Amino acid sequence: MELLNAIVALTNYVLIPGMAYGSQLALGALGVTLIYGILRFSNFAHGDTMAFGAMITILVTWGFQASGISLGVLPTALLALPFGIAGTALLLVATDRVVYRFYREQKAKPVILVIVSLGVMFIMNGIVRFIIGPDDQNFADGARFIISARDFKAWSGLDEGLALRTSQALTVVTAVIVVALLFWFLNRTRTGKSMRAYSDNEDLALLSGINPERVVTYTWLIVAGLTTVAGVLYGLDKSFKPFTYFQLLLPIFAAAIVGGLGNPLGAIAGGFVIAFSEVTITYAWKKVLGYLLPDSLEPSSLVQLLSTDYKFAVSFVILLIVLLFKPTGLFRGKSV
Amino acid sequence: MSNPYHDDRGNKDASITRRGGAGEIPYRKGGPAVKSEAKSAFLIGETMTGGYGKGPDILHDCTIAVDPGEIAVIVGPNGAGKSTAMKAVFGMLDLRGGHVLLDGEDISALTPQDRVAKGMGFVPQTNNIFTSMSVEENLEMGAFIRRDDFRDTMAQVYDLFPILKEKRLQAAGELSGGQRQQVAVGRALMTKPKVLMLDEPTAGVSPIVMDELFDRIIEVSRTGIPILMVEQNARQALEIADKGYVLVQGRNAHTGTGKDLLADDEVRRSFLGG
Amino acid sequence: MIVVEDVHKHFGGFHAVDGATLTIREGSITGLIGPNGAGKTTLFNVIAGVLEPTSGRVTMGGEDITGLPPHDLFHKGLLRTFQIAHEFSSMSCRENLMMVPGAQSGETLWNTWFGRRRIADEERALKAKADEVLEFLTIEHLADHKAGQISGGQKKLLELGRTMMVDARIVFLDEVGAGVNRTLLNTIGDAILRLNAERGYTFVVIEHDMDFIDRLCDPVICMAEGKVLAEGTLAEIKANEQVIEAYLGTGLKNKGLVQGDTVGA
Amino acid sequence: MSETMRNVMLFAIVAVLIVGSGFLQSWNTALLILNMGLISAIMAIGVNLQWGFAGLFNVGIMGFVALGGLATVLVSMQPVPDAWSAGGMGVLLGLLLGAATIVATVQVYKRMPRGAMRSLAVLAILIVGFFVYRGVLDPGVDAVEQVNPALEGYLGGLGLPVLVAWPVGGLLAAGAAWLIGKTALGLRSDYLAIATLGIAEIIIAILKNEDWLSRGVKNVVGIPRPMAYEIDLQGDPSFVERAASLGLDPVEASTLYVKLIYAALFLVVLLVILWMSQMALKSPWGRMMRAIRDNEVAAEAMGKDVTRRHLQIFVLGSAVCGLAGAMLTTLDGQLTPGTYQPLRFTFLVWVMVIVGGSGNNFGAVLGGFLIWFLWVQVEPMGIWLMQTVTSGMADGYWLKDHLMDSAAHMRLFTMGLVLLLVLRFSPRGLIPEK
Amino acid sequence: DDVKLGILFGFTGPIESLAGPMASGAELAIKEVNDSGAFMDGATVTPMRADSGCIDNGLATSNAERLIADGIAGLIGGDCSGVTGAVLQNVAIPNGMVMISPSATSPGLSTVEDNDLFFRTAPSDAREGQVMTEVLQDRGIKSIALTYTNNDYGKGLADAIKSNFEAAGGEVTIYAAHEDGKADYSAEVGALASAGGDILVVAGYLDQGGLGIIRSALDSGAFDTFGLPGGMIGESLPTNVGPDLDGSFGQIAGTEGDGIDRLVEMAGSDFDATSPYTPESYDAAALFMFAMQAAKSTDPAAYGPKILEVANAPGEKIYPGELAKGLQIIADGGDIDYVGASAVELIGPGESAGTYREIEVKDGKNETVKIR
Ligand SMILES: Nc1ncnc2c1ncn2[C@@H]1O[C@H](COP(=O)(O)OP(=O)(O)OP(=O)(O)O)[C@@H](O)[C@H]1O
Ligand SMILES: Nc1ncnc2c1ncn2[C@@H]1O[C@H](COP(=O)(O)OP(=O)(O)OP(=O)(O)O)[C@@H](O)[C@H]1O
Ligand SMILES: CC(C)C[C@H](N)C(=O)O
Ligand SMILES: [Mg+2]
Ligand SMILES: [Mg+2]
Repeated sequence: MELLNAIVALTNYVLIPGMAYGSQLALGALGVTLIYGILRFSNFAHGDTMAFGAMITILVTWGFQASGISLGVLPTALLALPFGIAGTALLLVATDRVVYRFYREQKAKPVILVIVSLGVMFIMNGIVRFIIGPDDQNFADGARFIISARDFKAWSGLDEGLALRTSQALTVVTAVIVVALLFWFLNRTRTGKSMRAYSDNEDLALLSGINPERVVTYTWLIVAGLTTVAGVLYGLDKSFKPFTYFQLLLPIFAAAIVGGLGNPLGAIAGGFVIAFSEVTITYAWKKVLGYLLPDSLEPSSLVQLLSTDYKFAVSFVILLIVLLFKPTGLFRGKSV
Repeated sequence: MSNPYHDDRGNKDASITRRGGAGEIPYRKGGPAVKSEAKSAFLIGETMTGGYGKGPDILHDCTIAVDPGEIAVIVGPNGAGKSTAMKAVFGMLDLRGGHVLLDGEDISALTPQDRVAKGMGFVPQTNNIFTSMSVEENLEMGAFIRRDDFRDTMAQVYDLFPILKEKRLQAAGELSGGQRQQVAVGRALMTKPKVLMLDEPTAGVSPIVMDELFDRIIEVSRTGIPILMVEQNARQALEIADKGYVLVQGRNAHTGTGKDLLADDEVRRSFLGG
Repeated sequence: MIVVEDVHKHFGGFHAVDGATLTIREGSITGLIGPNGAGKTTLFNVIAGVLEPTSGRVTMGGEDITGLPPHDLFHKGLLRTFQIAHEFSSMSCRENLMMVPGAQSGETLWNTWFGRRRIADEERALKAKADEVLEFLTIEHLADHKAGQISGGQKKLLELGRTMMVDARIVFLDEVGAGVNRTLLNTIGDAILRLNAERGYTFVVIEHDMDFIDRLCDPVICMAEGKVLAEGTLAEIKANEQVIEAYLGTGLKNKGLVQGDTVGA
Repeated sequence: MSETMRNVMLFAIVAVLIVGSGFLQSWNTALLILNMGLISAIMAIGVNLQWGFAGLFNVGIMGFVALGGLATVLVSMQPVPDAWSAGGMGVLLGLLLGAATIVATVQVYKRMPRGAMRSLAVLAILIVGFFVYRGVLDPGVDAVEQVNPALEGYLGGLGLPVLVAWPVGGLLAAGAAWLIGKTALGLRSDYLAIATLGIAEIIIAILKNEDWLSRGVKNVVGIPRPMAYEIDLQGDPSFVERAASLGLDPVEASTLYVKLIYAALFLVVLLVILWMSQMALKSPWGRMMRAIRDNEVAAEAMGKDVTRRHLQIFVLGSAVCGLAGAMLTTLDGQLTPGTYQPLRFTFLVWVMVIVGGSGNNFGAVLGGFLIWFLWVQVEPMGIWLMQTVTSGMADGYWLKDHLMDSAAHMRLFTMGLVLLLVLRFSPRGLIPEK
Repeated sequence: DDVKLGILFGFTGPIESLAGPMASGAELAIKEVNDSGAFMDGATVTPMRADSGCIDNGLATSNAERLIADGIAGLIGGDCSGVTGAVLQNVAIPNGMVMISPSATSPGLSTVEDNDLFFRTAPSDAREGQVMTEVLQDRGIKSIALTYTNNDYGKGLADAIKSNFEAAGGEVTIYAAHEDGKADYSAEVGALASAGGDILVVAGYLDQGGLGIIRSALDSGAFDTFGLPGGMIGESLPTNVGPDLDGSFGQIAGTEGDGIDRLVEMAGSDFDATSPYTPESYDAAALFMFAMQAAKSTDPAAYGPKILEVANAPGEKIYPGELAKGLQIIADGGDIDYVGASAVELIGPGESAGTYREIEVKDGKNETVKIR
């Protein structure tokens, strides 16, 4: 019983949140990694693109909700997702045409593109706040829980609850599907391979008859899909607030880099490394130990390695340690 | 330049931007191909004048032509503009004078991609493979514009370069210099091009491979594909050449059959190393 | 001078260098040949400190230099060129050369502020030297061109030029000839011979051009599959069945090379 | 137009912009922009040293700037005797023990042969060291933080003149950079970015949470100034008189006076640093750095100790940022760790360098001034824009309200637009590297 | 003629969602005065917004300089304690400008050397610590887990709560900071849950980390009831969290009844008048105008000393919507005691004395259950 309680507590406070957060980061990192791999720069506008995608989806979701359309237990937002993706795709492709293409044609140094993306970030930042405002928006509906803590306690008779939110399960499942799809696409399809070829050697791709503009467009389309899905899932799970999406940028980059920039598998792994290091290192073991140890030994302090103040710092230290032993990231950060 | 040996080259911006592979082919707006009445060779760059970007002219009234069944070889000192002439023919730089004709069409306005679609194949001097992709994928990419079944072509390429079959699944970037060269030529052959352009295909390959490469090049040309190539192994190249061009400072200095040039004392002395 | 003892270099499961053992005599010009992928460049990289050997030992004049970083080896007089040119692309050709000599007083920050006179003198000497080398390589007109914008062959020349800026003890040349005009290659050959004779440089030359090897090198070492296959004079090597099969091919006979048609006579 | 002419023109334009805001808005505004511009220019030079000259991508600028800020507190605030007597020694001892642990670890790591024994020993030292360190430090910290927490609760500084803090800020940043460089540069410099990003966050986390050091998020206010306070000047009859003789009222005269003195101080620092980096750049040292940036492998083969040089320039650039950070905190008159945000202190500086022209010191300086000017002035432009757009709409119309409410967000928007425009028409920066 | 009032809030940055209603609150007061025509013989007041970034000292001081250059007669702001201190030190004091902050609540600002130029319509957090302890004790709570937003506001408040509660014999099981605007709070909630406690007190912002923590804690079943200090009180919280929040309680500066209700009514649907510090903003603006009226001058040196006079007794009590009446009384030589929307009562160094409403969430609404 005590052991069960300990396991449940750990699952509830470490495992499940870590999985969900990890998947969210992974989805974001995938997009970052893809742009890095194929278009050769780190896209600082990524967080705000996620916000944009989520925003469009939210607006459509509200429309559906107002007209009474819903998905039952699943969030209506899923129904609105294709619209969000389409809107984001439109925005990204337009941005590319208006902004990035020029620099590609000029053969500008990639770092210029990075800074350009910073400019785009500022602009998208403005647009999103302009349309939906800086406030928190709630758009989740459907069943919030698959298992709620209270029900679990009643059902199992344990002291500890176990909660699994619909959004958490959705996030993990989606992440798995998306990654599998992306892999299949890049390694097995003609278009996917042409994207890798372009990523490897632009000139030679051109000389092989691959149309660079098409590759670029495809990339943005995929990125639109990835960012919107990531943005919406994150919004469903936590809440939508433009500023948070900007803040997400940092852990997302950390995830992409620790996994090995440019490598999709790495993005996934990186997401989990970052998420779990944040959750575990600062976890206070008092409760778990309290269940496991006999009463006499029960800890009086929190048994916490470091206070949560340093949560962020800790995840970076972990990151540095990983890089110490695997300097190119967990998976060789080379190309898509 | 992504090459396994040089992985660490310039740490620059490697963590926010990816280096390597970034193109040098300048962007240009394409135009249509126009029928041309001019009666001339199958592929000809006629009186080409031009240079890089806004820089000075590198080529001056340079003419290069090749016909089906022919091998045309360009030789000349380093920096003469041989590679530049090839790039000009392939539309990788803006001509300030002259034009390029292919099969009775003026293709001067076409972009490089369009020229690939018209059946031109090109192996650049450097950066001529996809380093992160497997050898097989490199060949597949060579056949990118082909919609038909290209397995037999691939088998032919493997026949020609058996080592490639062996390393089929290895990343091309992990091959040695000579092996990479073989991949590059193989990739170009995969297009089944109407005309093949090679920039120093034998640089750095071992004698045995070089012989085979030359043999294969002759074979390819016998199938009726015109071949235009730049060579520094000029004597071997001129031996198999139907036509030879000696370029000096972007101008045609000598033109003739391969044999003629080999026999020409001045050419031998100044360009072929005696 | 350089002794390589049972060096292995593995990439994953692949044995690029697989137990190479060889000795390079002081004052010699040693040719290193072998089929593509034999492991020549990899061995170079191991000796020059770019790659850490999986196992084995490299000594130079009796001193163990295994695993020393390239910049230390440079100061011990070991220089190398790269098979694929490694120019400093945004610097002019002259600067490419001028940066080479070590221990320039202008490389100390303090002097850049408080020792300007001395730097100026040094720079003048360096510039003269660099121009001399450029002229020697027949690329003096490129002195102020950015090295990134010169032709492929010219870059190779520049690579060679860098080794001429300092007094080296041993120079490793990785395919200087590939892509270099044959007439110029002869000049380079002359230079190598002269440096060898006058300044006592030891050279190790990787090259696929048998004419070139023939003219310069003695002894010649042939590698294949990561091991040393044969060693001796070029004539001996050419007669070696294994070498012919793995590397030279029979085609050579047709091209007249085996009959000893050498260049530059 | 010759290049020099063009560059002079560019600087002239920036000067006109700043002077223009002096005429149109107020001279106080203009001088404030100038002062912040000077500081920004110094930061930009620091980053330019690292990126433009050595290709080191440092995204931890914020951390070094913050360390500079910390230096001002540690140097110029008055010590808090109560806190010292309460727990100062404990804290000091704890820190020493911590440092000793690290030194011991490194020594053991270096001395002992590779193997399980070494790992064990290192681990043991670290664990024991950590607990001893916490054991000694924590009570000291608690004691210190109990001392008048609303106002003090920290150890205070040395009570030295604040100008001393500027070089100290540089040194502090240099020290941190050295530590980072030692670990990150030696490894694989590609990942320097993430290392710096992380360490900057760690530095901020320390500043925010170690209250005994600089009051954490409770901020240190009232950092002394290198010159008189406006209020004192306003109360000084001779000053008032002189102001009057210039036709200025005392309030305005005093504020201008203070800012002018700052401007002069900052300008001197900027010029010295600019001169030093220009000299270095144009010497063989600069040539070597460019060679390293272009191609590390080749530079290494040509005998240049790339790792050492990277470390050198990384430390230098960071020190410059630290110096700028100390100047900034001095100008602010307070240390507020919460204000250190990557957007403002890392990305904005990067924008300055890139827009100005990386690899060119003058470019960096220009970028510093220009981008700061825009950062400050774009908001009124945004509001003005919105007013113009909505002028036709009726009061209270939802769109008008919505637009006016969004005006502040126009700052970021316009900033982005300006950035894109500059980059569009001069992708290598306004004053590109030659 | 025209009198300008500067409004310096963080329209961008971490409290950008609070700044909008706050500014609207201040502007509502100004509009009310302008509509009345009773201000200083028919003068009009123009609000001028500027961004403080909440945490960007450089920006805030520049913008404050700019406002002063534009000729403002008083500065409503800043919002966050950090920038408020910076602006006060670097701009207001040197220029002799009066600042009334509606929201900077850091205890440190009470003792700052301000030349009598700084006032605030919000109480210092030191006071809230006492009030919260009373509330907790009255509800029989013995132990709390305490988390705060990691800035001077959160830390100061949490310090106050902790020391008061512990002095009163309560136990604080964990005292942990959280950063606002972060992507995920699982780690924090994990630690808080592990430490346990009767309730979780969240000294944060209701649309920032505070919300994230509460969501996460409820979802995982870590805590059911929450203690909500002022930064967490606002209609958006129950709306966003849902019925699970019922039963949680807290307190916010303000009084019951009239003041705030009237403001809510006046604001209508234009903005949310119950948004944190919005009433205080309205009051800050009103105080400026009353003081100017009383001094018959817009010179800070002249009207500054009047602020305490109009804010406190004796005099006729003035509520939101009655600004015209107040102005008239002053013009007629009478005295007012401005109560406003947040029960303004300035004490000591010119800050709100701090009457608090004890709030409990019932049926998804914040209900005032008591005044303290
Ligand atoms: N980084 C690497 N990873 C994996 N394999 C490698 C790597 N570098 C080299 N190899 C392999 O090692 C073998 C030897 O390569 P090396 O470049 O040394 O050959 P080489 O003798 O110099 O050939 P060439 O004459 O063609 O230049 C090749 O088969 C190559 O595929
Ligand atoms: N990207 C470039 N930008 C500007 N100038 C260039 C560029 N590439 C080459 N050049 C210049 O053009 C001239 C001709 O170069 P090209 O590469 O055509 O020579 P090449 O005949 O192919 O020589 P090699 O045999 O050495 O390869 C050279 O003088 C070189 O400086
Ligand atoms: C706007 C408010 C939430 C600010 C907070 N009271 C502070 O002092 O920082
Ligand atoms: Mg060439
Ligand atoms: Mg090789």
